[in-house]
Amino acid sequence: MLTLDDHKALLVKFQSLLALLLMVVIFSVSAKGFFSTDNFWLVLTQISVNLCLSVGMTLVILTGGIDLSVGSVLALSGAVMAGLLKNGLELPAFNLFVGFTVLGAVLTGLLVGSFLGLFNGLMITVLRIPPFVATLAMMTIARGLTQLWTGGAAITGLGEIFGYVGTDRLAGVPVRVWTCAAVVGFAILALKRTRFGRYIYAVGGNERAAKLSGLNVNRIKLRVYTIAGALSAVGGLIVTSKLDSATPVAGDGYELDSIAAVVIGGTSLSGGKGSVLGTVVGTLIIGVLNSGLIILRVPPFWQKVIKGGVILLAVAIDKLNTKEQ
Amino acid sequence: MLTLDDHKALLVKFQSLLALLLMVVIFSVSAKGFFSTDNFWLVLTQISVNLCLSVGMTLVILTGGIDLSVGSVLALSGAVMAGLLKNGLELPAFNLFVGFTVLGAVLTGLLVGSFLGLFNGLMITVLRIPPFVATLAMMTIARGLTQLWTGGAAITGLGEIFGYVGTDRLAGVPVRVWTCAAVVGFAILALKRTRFGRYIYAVGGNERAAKLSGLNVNRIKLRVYTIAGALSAVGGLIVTSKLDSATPVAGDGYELDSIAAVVIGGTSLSGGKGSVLGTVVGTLIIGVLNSGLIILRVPPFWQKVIKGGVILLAVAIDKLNTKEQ
Amino acid sequence: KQKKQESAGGQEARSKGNIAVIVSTLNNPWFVVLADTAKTRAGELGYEATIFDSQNDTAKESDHFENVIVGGYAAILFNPTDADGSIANVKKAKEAGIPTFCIDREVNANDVAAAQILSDNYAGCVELGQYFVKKMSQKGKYVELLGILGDNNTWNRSKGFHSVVDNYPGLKMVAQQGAEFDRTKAMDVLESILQANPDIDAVFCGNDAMAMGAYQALAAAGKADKVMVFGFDGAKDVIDSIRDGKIVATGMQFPKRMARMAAEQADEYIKGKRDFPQKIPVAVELVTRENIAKYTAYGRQSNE
Amino acid sequence: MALSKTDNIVLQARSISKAFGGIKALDGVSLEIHAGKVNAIVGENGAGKSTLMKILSGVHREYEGQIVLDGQPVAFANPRQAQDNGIAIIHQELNLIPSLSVAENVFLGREFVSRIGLIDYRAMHRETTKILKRLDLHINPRIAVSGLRVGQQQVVEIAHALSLRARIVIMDEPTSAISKHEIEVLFGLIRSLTAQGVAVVYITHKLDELFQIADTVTVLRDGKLVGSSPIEDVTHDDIVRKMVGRDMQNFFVKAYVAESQEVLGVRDVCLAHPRRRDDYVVDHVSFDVKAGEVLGLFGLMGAGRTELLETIFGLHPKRSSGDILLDGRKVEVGSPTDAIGFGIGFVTEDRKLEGLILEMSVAASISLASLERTERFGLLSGAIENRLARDYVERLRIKTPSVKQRVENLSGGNQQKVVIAKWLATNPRVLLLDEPTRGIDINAKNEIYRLISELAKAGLAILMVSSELPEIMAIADRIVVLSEGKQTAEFASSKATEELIMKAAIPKSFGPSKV
Ligand SMILES: Nc1ncnc2c1ncn2[C@@H]1O[C@H](COP(=O)(O)OP(=O)(O)OP(=O)(O)O)[C@@H](O)[C@H]1O
Ligand SMILES: Nc1ncnc2c1ncn2[C@@H]1O[C@H](COP(=O)(O)OP(=O)(O)OP(=O)(O)O)[C@@H](O)[C@H]1O
Ligand SMILES: [Mg+2]
Ligand SMILES: [Mg+2]
Repeated sequence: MLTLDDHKALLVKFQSLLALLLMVVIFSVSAKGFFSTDNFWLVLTQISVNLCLSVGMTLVILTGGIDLSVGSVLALSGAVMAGLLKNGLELPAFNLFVGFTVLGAVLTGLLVGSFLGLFNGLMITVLRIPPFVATLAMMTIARGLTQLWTGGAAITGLGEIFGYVGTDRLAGVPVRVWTCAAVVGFAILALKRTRFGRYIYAVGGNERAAKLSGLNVNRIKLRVYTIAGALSAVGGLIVTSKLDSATPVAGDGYELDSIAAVVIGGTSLSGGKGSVLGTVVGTLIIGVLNSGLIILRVPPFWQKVIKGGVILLAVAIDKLNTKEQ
Repeated sequence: MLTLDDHKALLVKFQSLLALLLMVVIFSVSAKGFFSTDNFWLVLTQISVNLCLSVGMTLVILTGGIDLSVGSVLALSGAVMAGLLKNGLELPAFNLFVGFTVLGAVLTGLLVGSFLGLFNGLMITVLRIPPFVATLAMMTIARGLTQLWTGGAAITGLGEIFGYVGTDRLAGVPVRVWTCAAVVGFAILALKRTRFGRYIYAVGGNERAAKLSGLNVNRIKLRVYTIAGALSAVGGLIVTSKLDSATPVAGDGYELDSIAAVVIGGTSLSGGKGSVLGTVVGTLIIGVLNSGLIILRVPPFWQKVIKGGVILLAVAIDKLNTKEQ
Repeated sequence: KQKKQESAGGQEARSKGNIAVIVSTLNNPWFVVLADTAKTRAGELGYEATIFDSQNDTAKESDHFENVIVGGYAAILFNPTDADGSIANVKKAKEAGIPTFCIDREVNANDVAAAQILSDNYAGCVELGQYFVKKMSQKGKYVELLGILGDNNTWNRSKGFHSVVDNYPGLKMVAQQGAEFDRTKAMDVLESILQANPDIDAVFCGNDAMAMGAYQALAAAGKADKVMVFGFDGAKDVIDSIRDGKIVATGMQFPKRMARMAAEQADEYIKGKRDFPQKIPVAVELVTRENIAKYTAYGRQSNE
Repeated sequence: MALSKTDNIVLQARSISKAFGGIKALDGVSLEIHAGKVNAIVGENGAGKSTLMKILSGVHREYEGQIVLDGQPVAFANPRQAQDNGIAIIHQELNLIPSLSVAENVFLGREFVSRIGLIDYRAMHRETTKILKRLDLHINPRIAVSGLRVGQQQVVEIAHALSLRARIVIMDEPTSAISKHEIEVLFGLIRSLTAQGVAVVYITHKLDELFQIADTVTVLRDGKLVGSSPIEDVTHDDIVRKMVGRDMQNFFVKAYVAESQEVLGVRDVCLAHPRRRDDYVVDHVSFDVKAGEVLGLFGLMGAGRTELLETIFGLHPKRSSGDILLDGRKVEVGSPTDAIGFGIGFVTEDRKLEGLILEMSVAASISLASLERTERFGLLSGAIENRLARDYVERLRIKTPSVKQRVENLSGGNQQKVVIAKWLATNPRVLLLDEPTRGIDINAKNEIYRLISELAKAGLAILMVSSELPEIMAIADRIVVLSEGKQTAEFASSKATEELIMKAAIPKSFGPSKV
């Protein structure tokens, strides 16, 4: 039997889904070329990066935190992968040179991302720095490090194999989409069916009660931020691989897109309430909107205005229909 | 007699102040030319815009909300002022042309800013759209409108009188600084000594209790967002006036700077706790940091890394010394 | 590049003064090259140069000018964020007696800058446009990717291009979208455009980063060999791509040449020279598969 | 039952002291907890009961003194360690995660997991249902606690503690939020626990409960231990004397107030259920409250009393129907603002969620609803505000170091007094009280009763919800009984008996707590 909240939750999901379907229908009739298998896959591949970041962001926000560093972490870990793969690692100190295989480079990149996330977590739990500040600082630091590592230039020409994740298909489905699907699947399972997942809701719902029930709140937060960092690195892998190059500006401003996706998906910024499925819908709404407006050939100047308006509408539909606290 | 909490409050303020003083001292000894009257005024004038935005942001955050649109609203109201002043307003529909005096243009710009703020407020209170989404949408919309209004090109040559606010001095003090001083002064008075101010804390502290105590929560929020919009417009006035031109990209990314200033100043993003004085300190910390690093000739890429690190330190000092929940 | 900076720093001992390099953005490799070259050249001439990043924000740029004026710099090597918006800043410097040398981008005012060493974006794109028409043999569908919509160079380039291309009714622009001079955005945008217009023949991009993104999108759609991509800047990737026959043409601007000239003129100014020509146009050269041999990243083979 | 036997002492507190920023909450308190016994602890609001329990259960880490468990000195770094040592606590404030389900809350931190590490919900729901059945709470373990009412949530808290199968169960005012029926059930449970040798520490302000279940009574006053003795050796008055530190006249009895004209009139007031179609939470309720009269509103948990008060106060304009009359004239109460404008005040049931802004000082909290009173030349005057606050701090004997203290740091009871002060400061003509003495010590209770009757004498019309029969029968001039939202009876309190009232209160469709 469903409760008030299940109903609401369902309703919310359903509502943003409604907004999404509405958009799809409108674009399908108005924008020729929008409703096609090609474009279907295209939208999916184009949201894949934002989706990876947003899943991590969802976990973070569910604990009542926020992560502004996802974009820069994406850039740095992408650059690390590209750099190691292209130039290897020189350690003049020991006049040593380390070459990297694709796998080695990718894994190192993922490690870097996770480490940066862990660092966020430590700042937030040990030094008790508000998540907003801690991750904002990381955002600047990681961006600076990226520019230093790349010397401000793009690292290009990373080769076929590395391009696999970003460009290839597996069983007819783009590898990027497989990757996101896996990420989303794991996240949903973890949130719904593991202790860790429930503790995330507990920490976000009532941190004090969580502590009093003996949960190790700090450890939970550490894990969540580390995961967010790792997923940003996955995003970095996808971007770098699909562009066959790592640019120092990669991921600039992605933090807002991803937070937007999460919130449009019905997750509350105060923590404790929300779902990864909602986030998927949120990401789709943004992706469909971007694609549709371009295919409709909306003049560049108008795109922003319309995009903003549509997002307001999409969320308003939710709220109006789930009215009553 | 002071209580535990006054002490704490004091301590917090004192702490970020401490961080600030520490930085000033370090830069004064390390960066020749930092500790000079010239540079003193320079820092003050350079933070003036961020300070205007941040005061509005403080009010918004105290109610438990957030305003991501400050940067774009700054741009649009600035562009409106410049446009009306330079080209007046043509209404082909009524084949009518309206010319504008400096004052007229400025007031209209301020009105536009306030109106956009009010619009934010309505989205948030009436349609119950989460502040983050509502203001994010406004951020995009206002930016688009700015580009439409300016046609993507800067509007320049606005003349002496208009330049007054941004460039001139009054009694030896830059007019920009006077403006901020006034804004800060009013804000502090309002927060500490008026019902409206007290209600802002109440709404942020416990919205339901505030409602049950007969406060008109919606009206309070509406006012706060309108004020934030108006203050963004003031920021727009300062920028446009000092550059003698309104550029369509003005204020891009300012929302993060201003939120950072507020949070570094010790105001909690969950609302109900914080102060404008703290925000002033927060803004100063950022301003001094920027100035110091430049005078120290730190290369741009390193600046980001160091800036992030210092902000972490500054806030960490706070937290460590005010430890004990 | 760290090394370069050290070498510049190494000259401090006999430093003849400070020179500021204020650059519109370091988000784009092209400008990084510009700034680094200016800094290095100034260093070689015995000055201590510092780079300021305006991050495409005229207000930040104005802060930099104020700092530079207070900091007692001898000259400013300046890459403006906005031709109009930056005027006030240059004026301020002039009033403070500090000469400003504009690089690559101009400010729309006479006699405020000591000299303007300009890469003529408009003319460059006119030439590119003519080559475009030739390559398209005067007919076909094409897409234009604009840069940052608030950036006047975005429009200089677009206008220059259209001043030629629009005279040929056979050439139809089926889509015009902004991609913020960004590689990733360009790829995503073009991918979407291709959905509605699978049959385009060419893409004109406002800079090389976008050209690379556009090429990536076409490659992903398996159209790389059917659609011609045109860029602008002369960035490393694009020069290589032209050599590999991936991209058709770009307009070579000479960041290094311009940066060096600016540094040298600043040196002369400090040594007392005053009569600089207001505007020193540095022609943008069309780089194509035919003449690619002559070029390398950001310049000519010869003078590299 | 001889208590001298030391072998059944499981837990000892040795001269425990604890201060909060200068305020000594505990001052050298020693205490012995006996296995298989109900060890009751009583004391006025702010005496230090909860603080002591928080120390015993590992919530507070910093304190002086020593805790001895089974003869071994222990120091718990966190609540989890206390749990692992078999100490469970039901905190005074609810500590539930609103968005999680009942089962998840009951087993928070100790979920059942299958071999592959996934949560085994089937087992958890089964167990939860079992435990809740023992507590006679028949709700679906899958629903989120945010959908429950205070009373039901309190029961879930108890279930949580029981599920720990602890050797020592601390209950900090477990009965403050539940009504007679649940209390009976709880007591039965406590007896079975002690029978199994579990040590129960029981904190309450309802002294008559002591004589039903307590084996020993320990009295705290101002953070000091006053005395500890077997229940047989003490009388109600002894305990009160020890708590208050002076003699106190017996349970307050309100003077009969002469009737006059109606101030508040309620006509056919209905409130539709948030979700269920044509089901009413409040179902055609009508009554009058005269000036100088106290109308008692009784009902079991979930009877709809809170909703009724909320409706009168204008909180559900959309879902409600019927008329509200003031002085016989119909008024439109569309919002709390309106209600306050009409001179209605509402002391809510849940002080933390609805009554207080915890970060605010005592002064700010008291003046919140009547801030205009503290204005001078359009600006707030700290002087006036503090004077106003101090006045009420004295009248209600609120225990706080200063009016600048954060309400967050006041003891539960004192927080409640602050809420009442907030409304008195608005000089209301009609006062709605929802469980006004919940969690308040006997001394303060009497003050509040006296206050209520003073206000009544002064001509206020008072509508008071209470789950405590003796209280309602003592204060009210008339009593209205609600059951499942319907008005089932109305008595003059002189005519009312506990039997009659309970009979009217028990729902016809049985199942005292349903959702
Ligand atoms: N976190 C805290 N910070 C500051 N003071 C506190 C804190 N917690 C409790 N106190 C103070 O310690 C004293 C004891 O509080 P405690 O909650 O133990 O009283 P209590 O006996 O439980 O009262 P009640 O019966 O009302 O619950 C009170 O004066 C209270 O103000
Ligand atoms: N949060 C809620 N969600 C759904 N229904 C609710 C909720 N709270 C109360 N109800 C409904 O309203 C009815 C009355 O609840 P209410 O809390 O007013 O009872 P009460 O008489 O005040 O008991 P209590 O003493 O616990 O406050 C309940 O039977 C329940 O059906
Ligand atoms: Mg207590
Ligand atoms: Mg109730």
